[in-house]
Amino acid sequence: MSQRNKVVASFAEAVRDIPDGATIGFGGFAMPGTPFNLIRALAEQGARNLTLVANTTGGAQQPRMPDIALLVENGQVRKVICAFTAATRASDVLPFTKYYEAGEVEAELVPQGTLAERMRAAGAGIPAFYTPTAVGTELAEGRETRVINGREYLLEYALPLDYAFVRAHRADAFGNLRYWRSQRNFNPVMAMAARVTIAEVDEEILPVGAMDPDDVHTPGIFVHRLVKVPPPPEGLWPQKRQERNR
Amino acid sequence: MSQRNKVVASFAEAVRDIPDGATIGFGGFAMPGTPFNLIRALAEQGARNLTLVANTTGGAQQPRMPDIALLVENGQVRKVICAFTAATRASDVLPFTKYYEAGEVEAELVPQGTLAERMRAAGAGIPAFYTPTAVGTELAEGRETRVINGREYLLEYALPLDYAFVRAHRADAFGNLRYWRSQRNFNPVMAMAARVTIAEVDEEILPVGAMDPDDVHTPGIFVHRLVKVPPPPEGLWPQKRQERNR
Amino acid sequence: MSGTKGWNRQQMADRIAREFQDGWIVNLGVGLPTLCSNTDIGGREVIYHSENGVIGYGPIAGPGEEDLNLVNAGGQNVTLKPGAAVVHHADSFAIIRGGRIDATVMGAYEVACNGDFANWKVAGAKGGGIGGAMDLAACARRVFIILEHTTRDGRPRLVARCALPVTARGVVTLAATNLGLFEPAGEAFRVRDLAPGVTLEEVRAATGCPVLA
Amino acid sequence: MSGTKGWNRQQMADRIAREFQDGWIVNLGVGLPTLCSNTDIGGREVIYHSENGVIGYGPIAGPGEEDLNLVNAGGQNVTLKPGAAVVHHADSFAIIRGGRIDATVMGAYEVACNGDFANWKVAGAKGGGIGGAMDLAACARRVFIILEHTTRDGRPRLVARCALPVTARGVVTLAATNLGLFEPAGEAFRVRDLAPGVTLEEVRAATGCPVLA
Repeated sequence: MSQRNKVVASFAEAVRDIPDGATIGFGGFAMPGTPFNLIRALAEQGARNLTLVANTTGGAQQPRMPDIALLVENGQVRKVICAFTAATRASDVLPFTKYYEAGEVEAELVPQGTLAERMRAAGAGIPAFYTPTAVGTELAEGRETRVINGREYLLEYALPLDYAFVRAHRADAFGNLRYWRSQRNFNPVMAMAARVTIAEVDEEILPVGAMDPDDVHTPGIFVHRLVKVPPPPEGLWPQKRQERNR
Repeated sequence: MSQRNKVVASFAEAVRDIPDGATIGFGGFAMPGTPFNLIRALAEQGARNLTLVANTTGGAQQPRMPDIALLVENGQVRKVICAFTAATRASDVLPFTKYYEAGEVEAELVPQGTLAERMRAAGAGIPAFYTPTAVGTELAEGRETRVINGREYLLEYALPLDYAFVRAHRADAFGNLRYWRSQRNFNPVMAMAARVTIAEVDEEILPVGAMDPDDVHTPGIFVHRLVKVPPPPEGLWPQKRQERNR
Repeated sequence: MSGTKGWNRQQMADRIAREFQDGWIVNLGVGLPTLCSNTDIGGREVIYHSENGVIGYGPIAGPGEEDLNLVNAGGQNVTLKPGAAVVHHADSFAIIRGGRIDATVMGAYEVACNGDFANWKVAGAKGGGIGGAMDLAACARRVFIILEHTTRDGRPRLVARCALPVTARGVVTLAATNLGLFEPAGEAFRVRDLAPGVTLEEVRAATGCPVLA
Repeated sequence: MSGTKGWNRQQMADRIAREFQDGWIVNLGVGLPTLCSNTDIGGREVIYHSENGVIGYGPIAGPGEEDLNLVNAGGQNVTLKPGAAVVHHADSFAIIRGGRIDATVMGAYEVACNGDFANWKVAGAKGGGIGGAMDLAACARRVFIILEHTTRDGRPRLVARCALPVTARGVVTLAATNLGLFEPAGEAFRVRDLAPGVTLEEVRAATGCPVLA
């Protein structure tokens, strides 16, 4: 393991091989844990016809950051799979909405816990599972349910990813990762679900052996490429949120 | 959270309320992570008609330690749910075997990964899931299977626990736990699956706030009672394994 | 309604927060529910859980105190209480789906007296904003809703049956509005509390289904 | 068979270990398979995974070097390599079931030329010892078996169909015995290697189904 160094010199190199049509998961919940630098590199790389999996369709944060809304605006996206496909306030209009309403991008709306569990299932070799979430709602219409111990559950299928883009706080060169506070969110689950996981990392990447085995959040066997995020302004970092006027 | 102190003075007090007929999960894989002290206290407490969930039926380790075989020999057990209900070498005879062959104790044999996943599912509110494990084997006979994307899977149900007995390395008084190396094994999963989790802890229990939130392996919301393991000989600790002559 | 009677936003949240019992694990939704964390509930300790895996968060971080990698479900920078722990998203929803959340507090567009409620999709919208609401609604032990009693144009939000797509069916424990605290009771709401100066007749006039005293 | 020809236990393990490619994640079962970690495979690095959640373990701990809270799947105290990580049991089997194990090596009572094998239950036993074998057999990318070619009383362990309850069906990649290395090929085994001094005729005489050169 000590010889296997997964560090890549640039974000461009880390995303170079992503083909048109790939399914990519993006960690992040609000600013923390969002792989802004990899997203920007993917926008520059230009792969098209992508399916993107993330909590939201992006574009709601102030200041505006490179999130998946950038890829949508860039014409690279065929479909998004998200827990939010519209703003929570009817008065807000997201960048995504225009493309969605015009039929230029498809969307699959998935409850947040189901979204996380579908990726966890993909990573865990579980092809399908039952959940109480969304039973009796529009999302369950026409879909398979099952009564178990007197309660009705909805059948949900695993959601595997071709690539996961994650952001971590600390890494060793083998790809063992640690996250800081709520930076963790979807990142470990997406790393499990993906064939190839690419991590952007806050801190200098440590030599193999520098991380205690009990302190690892995402084992290196799930991680394939690592890029250190440069200091600003070259690298993108979470910003202090600006409250919008309403 | 700071006021909520879950430390209990003795193993006897920690297990006092366990009723006849309870379903109890026991962490541990070989010596590491096995709650020997809680098991000994349960043997002294005397609850009967118990269903026990553990990796093995116990009794195979040298030196012999209080594991679930002790509870079986003590006549407290109705059923075990384990990944091993016989020795892996035909020449070995486990303490459990005599009771099982005499029909005094029932056994449900479950593949180890399915066992872990059934408890994880219980903890995660997933009532049932599909797995490729055991398809085409005697364990799948007469049971429900389903073909998903061309592969056959077996339906497995969640396995909830009334109590989990776990062993951890470090704890704070709120019940946040850390494990040392392979002590972790089934313990976090059983803590998730149980209504009441009781932890025996290697180190002095820390004040609330002394553990970094990113370093917690089992969050305190899953843990209800904590007992510090005294030094030997009063407290039971993993022993150096003695190889048996064969 | 007059602007001087009934509860204001903080008072609605206060009324719900007073239901919290010592040791409860509570998930507060974005918006009005967040105000529950301001309520003085005496010596009772509540553990706040957020969908992104934060267990035991504290007040919103003050200026200069923000950790930009630590937010609540609304994306606000929060603080942590002693004893806090962080888990990943699948484990966070394992906590929710596994029944460990004693109470969830959410906003809504509509609550029906059969316990249904709607809060993820407005009429005519193509998309929706579900977030963790469906998981929380289906799985938390108690679902508390905070909402204005009527829409801006005066139509009732407490109704016989939801007109909008529901978030979950039959799950609402209590709904707090500017007029009081109400419990779904099948074919009617039952009044648990009236806000100061509000009469039962006023509530009935502003509600889309029968209201029991 | 003569005691002087064919492979001994370590040589059987060596032959399997030489199949390991650089960067593979490998799970070694209890007993004979453990010997694979003794094999010199040159500059190739293999990551050993154990069912109890240890990723990247190293050699068995020497006297005085043991960590009593660190064991492999056989309960032996092992060491860790740099870059090791520990996960819990559900995550450990997520790694297995999720298809991340490049090869699993197990012992067996019987291997059939259709790729079935049996290693968890002996004839007439009431219980069985499955452990992680069924998960590994169903989900690892390659299943390597190490076993003596015949039972102590000379009956073949490489057979047309398993008589014992199987662990998984159609999954065996290669089986190493004291006589050589064999690949299940449907209605026959195909010889990949003969051990020194062993003839094809000897193999055929000791095998319960056709053997292809």
